[in-house]
Amino acid sequence: METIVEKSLEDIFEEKIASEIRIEPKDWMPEKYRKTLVRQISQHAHSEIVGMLPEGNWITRAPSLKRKAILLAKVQDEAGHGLYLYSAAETLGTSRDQMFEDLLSGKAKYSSIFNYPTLSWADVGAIGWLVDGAAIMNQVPLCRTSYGPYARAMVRVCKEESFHQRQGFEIMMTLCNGSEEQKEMAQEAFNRWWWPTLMMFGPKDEESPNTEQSMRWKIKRFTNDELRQRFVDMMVPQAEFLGLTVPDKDLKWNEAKGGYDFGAIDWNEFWNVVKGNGPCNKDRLKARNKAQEEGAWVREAAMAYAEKAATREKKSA
Amino acid sequence: METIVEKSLEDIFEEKIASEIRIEPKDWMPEKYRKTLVRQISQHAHSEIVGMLPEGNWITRAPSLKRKAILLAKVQDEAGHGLYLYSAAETLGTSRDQMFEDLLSGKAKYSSIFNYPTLSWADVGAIGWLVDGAAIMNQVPLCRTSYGPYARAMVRVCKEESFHQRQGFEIMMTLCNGSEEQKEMAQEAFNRWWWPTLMMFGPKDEESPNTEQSMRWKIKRFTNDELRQRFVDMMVPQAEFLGLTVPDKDLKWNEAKGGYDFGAIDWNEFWNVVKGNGPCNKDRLKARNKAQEEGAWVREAAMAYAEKAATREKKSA
Amino acid sequence: RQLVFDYTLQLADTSLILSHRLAEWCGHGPILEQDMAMTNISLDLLGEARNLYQYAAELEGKGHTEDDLAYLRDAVAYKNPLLVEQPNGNFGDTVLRQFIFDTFHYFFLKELQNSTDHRLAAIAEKSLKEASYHIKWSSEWVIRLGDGTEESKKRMEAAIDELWTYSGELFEATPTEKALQELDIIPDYTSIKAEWDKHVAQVLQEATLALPQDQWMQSGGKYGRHSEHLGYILSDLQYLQRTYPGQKW
Amino acid sequence: RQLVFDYTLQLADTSLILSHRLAEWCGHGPILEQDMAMTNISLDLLGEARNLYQYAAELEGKGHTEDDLAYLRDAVAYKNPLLVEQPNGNFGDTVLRQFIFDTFHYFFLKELQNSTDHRLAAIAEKSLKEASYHIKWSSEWVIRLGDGTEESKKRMEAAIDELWTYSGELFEATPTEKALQELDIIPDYTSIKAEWDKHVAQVLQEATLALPQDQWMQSGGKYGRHSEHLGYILSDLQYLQRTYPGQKW
Repeated sequence: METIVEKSLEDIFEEKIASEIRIEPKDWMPEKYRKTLVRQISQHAHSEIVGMLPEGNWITRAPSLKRKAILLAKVQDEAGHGLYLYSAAETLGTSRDQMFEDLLSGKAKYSSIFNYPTLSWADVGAIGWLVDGAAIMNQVPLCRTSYGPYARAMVRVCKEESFHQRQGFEIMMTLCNGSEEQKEMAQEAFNRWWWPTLMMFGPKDEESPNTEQSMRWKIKRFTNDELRQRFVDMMVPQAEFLGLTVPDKDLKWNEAKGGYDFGAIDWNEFWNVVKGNGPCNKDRLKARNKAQEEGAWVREAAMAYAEKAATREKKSA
Repeated sequence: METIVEKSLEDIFEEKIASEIRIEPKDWMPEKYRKTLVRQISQHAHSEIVGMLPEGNWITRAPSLKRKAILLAKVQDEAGHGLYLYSAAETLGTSRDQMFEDLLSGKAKYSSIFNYPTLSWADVGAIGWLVDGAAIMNQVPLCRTSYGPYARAMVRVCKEESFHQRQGFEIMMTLCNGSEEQKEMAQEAFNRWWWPTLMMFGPKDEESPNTEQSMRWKIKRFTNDELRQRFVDMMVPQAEFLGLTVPDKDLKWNEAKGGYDFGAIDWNEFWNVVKGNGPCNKDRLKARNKAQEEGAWVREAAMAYAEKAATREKKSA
Repeated sequence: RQLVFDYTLQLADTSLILSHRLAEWCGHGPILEQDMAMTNISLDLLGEARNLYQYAAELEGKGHTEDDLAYLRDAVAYKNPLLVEQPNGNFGDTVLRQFIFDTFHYFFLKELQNSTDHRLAAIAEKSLKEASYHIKWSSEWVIRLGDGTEESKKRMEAAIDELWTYSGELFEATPTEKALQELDIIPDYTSIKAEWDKHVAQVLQEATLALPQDQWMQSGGKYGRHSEHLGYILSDLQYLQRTYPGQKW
Repeated sequence: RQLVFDYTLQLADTSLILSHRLAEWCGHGPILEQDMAMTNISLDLLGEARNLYQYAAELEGKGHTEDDLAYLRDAVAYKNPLLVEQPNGNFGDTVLRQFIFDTFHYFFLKELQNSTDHRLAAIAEKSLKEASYHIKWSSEWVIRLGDGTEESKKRMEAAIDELWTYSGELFEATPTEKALQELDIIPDYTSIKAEWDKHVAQVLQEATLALPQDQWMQSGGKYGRHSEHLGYILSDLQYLQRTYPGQKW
């Protein structure tokens, strides 16, 4: 009996997927679909939160009041994205506290790109331009992802991200139109961020075992390599426009495929950073753990006060 | 019987004082002489230690490698002076730990001058020139103070202090021969430090109840006002040489007394800072307490290791 | 004009430095929502500072920009009161610093709206909306932490012990301020102090925290006599402008 | 010549940054005598850095001074290994950072004395005396804290956990270093590494601390790819030179 019901639930689910109808929190869904989503959404949320750190590193040193305001607002937006995404993941039955704990213990991952340090002001531009650019490339298709709350969160996120990307491009442009020193600063940052950004799309398709299932469930819409190729094709002309040299001697236009061929990615570095050996993995987790530990008394006090206030209200009612 | 012995001990003591023979640790001395000395020497030692903080504040920001080296060495010398002086006080039967505790609890005092902040590089010059200058004025006579270990410590201290004072003067001179901005920096620092430096000689003679006894015991050799007058007479020509304006509109040469008349000191400010209300009293004690607390485990470990090592040595002997 | 310039700069410095301190929390807050709230306040104050610096630059009439005024003056030229440059400490310290300032800021802006200097009045009007949110936020947190757990109460008591001494300077008029008060360009501080006292007493009572006794009040910041903390703020704040002078960013 | 210039600068940066970190302790040490000892080491390293910057300025031949080289280069131009820019942490962290460096420094200088570059050889000879005191100081403290109390042992284990990953870079030759090794201007790192291993193993054993397993080694500093800490060091270090350019001090 139960098997039949289950089967028909699964059929309904598959039908919805097939006809591009969104899955909503109360709908039945396969356990693996739920798990995949929780993993992906929380990872995405964690990336927003950890992603506040490298750029946040330049808030106190931003070179003008206007840039400082823009940067502050941007980092704040990232906190907001984290909030939307944690909420979306919570609709799948995992609490924010639980997700936080997994982040802090190192169990959950976040985008490896944030394990690289920001060493100059140009890095703030490079992150906005390249990293947010890659993020958008990944995220725009997610606005049509099959899980409703996730898709809706992504719509809001993408709108702001594309704004951030423009701001990053503008920083790079200002530097590239500036003094020799500023141009060098921009190029130097570009050199450091280019390859790690390409790694943001994840391992090569043949080494990405989850991709197929995710595509069938319409969580993902394109493969890693497809998105990476699109990104390169979009960014190379922008770099040329800025007068920056792409740090890849193998890069060249391939007329046949209508796209760029590019050099081999150092997958050792990628896996190494994923494993925890990036330049900043330790620092990032340390910073988040510190915030969490030092904030414990605040959260406890807020809770205690809320309880007292509720009791008082009940009494007076 | 005992009274007679005591009396004759006191006679011996008084005779030594009268004939300028140094009192040594094993000699008998009146309890009040001992207490006065412990208070004065430990206060002096504390001043050296707390005095490391305002200048130390500029070590990371010294404007040239040479200045940085000189400043580092100077602050280190102050630690050294602290050590000599604590040792001298220990010969009177009070341990360094005890003295430290009194400093940290706020029970013991240190020179109020160190409760003012260092706000620009010129402050490092001003402290060397003015504050060390005043310290020397106070300390040179102490090289002939009646208690042997104190007098000997002061000989070493004074030698280094006069070196520091020259370095401070040199910083001021460089600034005064520099750009407009540097001259302003020097004048601005001079304005802030002049009056607090005059207060370093302590309250007016008529309000300094301990002076008389200390002079009889030849712990002190000159009164506060005498030393203050000497200091003013020495510094005014130096300020003129530097091209700095003494921030005292009442300052003028008094031919009759062969010295300068100078304006009224704001004794309210003096007593207020002594009471703990100076701009940095809290910060200074906080810094020292922090060092002490955070160093506790180190001191414990060093002690534990020393004990283990001693035990091992005994066993192997 | 010189007076208004000096004073506008003092207000701008005050908002900028407090904004800077709050911005140091960004990404390190105890709760995501409060991280965002502090950044919000920081952004509001930064916006206010920019309006003020722009006005000051106009008053000065030497072709300087807001950035010249913010990035090219050394510590002794800064005229913010000592309160706003105090280190963040823990979240409770930050909340209390904010509470002391926000309460002043709110009642002050309310009056400044009536300034005979129309530009200052306009800036005040614009900032008041934000300031009314700030005073709400910090008052609520003082109450929440004061009447929260035993630990949070202790921390708030320590924060009061640490920071109260910097509250007096807000109401201590410098010669510049006195002159402007006589010209009705800025409000008298007496009535603002009375409103401040009232609100503070109310909130502390609700927070079950003791109102501090009269005590010695530190001052000097408005005269450029700062704590040793400001220099470090400026060496970060100004680093890029100083290192690469005269560039566009 | 360019190679020697680049390398001399790298050595100078290394000594300067570590000296700077140690100087941060001045006035804040756990024991007065150790406060003085750390300042001593800081002063020695600063002296070494100055000798090296002076030599580098001569090699460069552009009329720059030691201060130009130290105060007017931004973070990516600095070439110190990551180890020396790591924050001081607690006293145990500082001791361990120093121990890792001192051991390298001592054996390195010993070999550098034989450099065919006579100037580097002379600087090495001069610094070696000091370095032999440094290695003694930090080795003794590693032992004392490792074999002290339970707490001190735990802290030293944490320090090892934190800092070991930066030890490898000291022995990782950059192309510049490789070229200079071939010219016998600087020593091969293989034999130095062997001596380092031996001394470190000995000291850790006496300190009752476990020798860490082979692990991932961070690098990048020698190529200008630093941690985020260096920028803050430089904004303080360079503040006055940047704020008032071209002045005498």
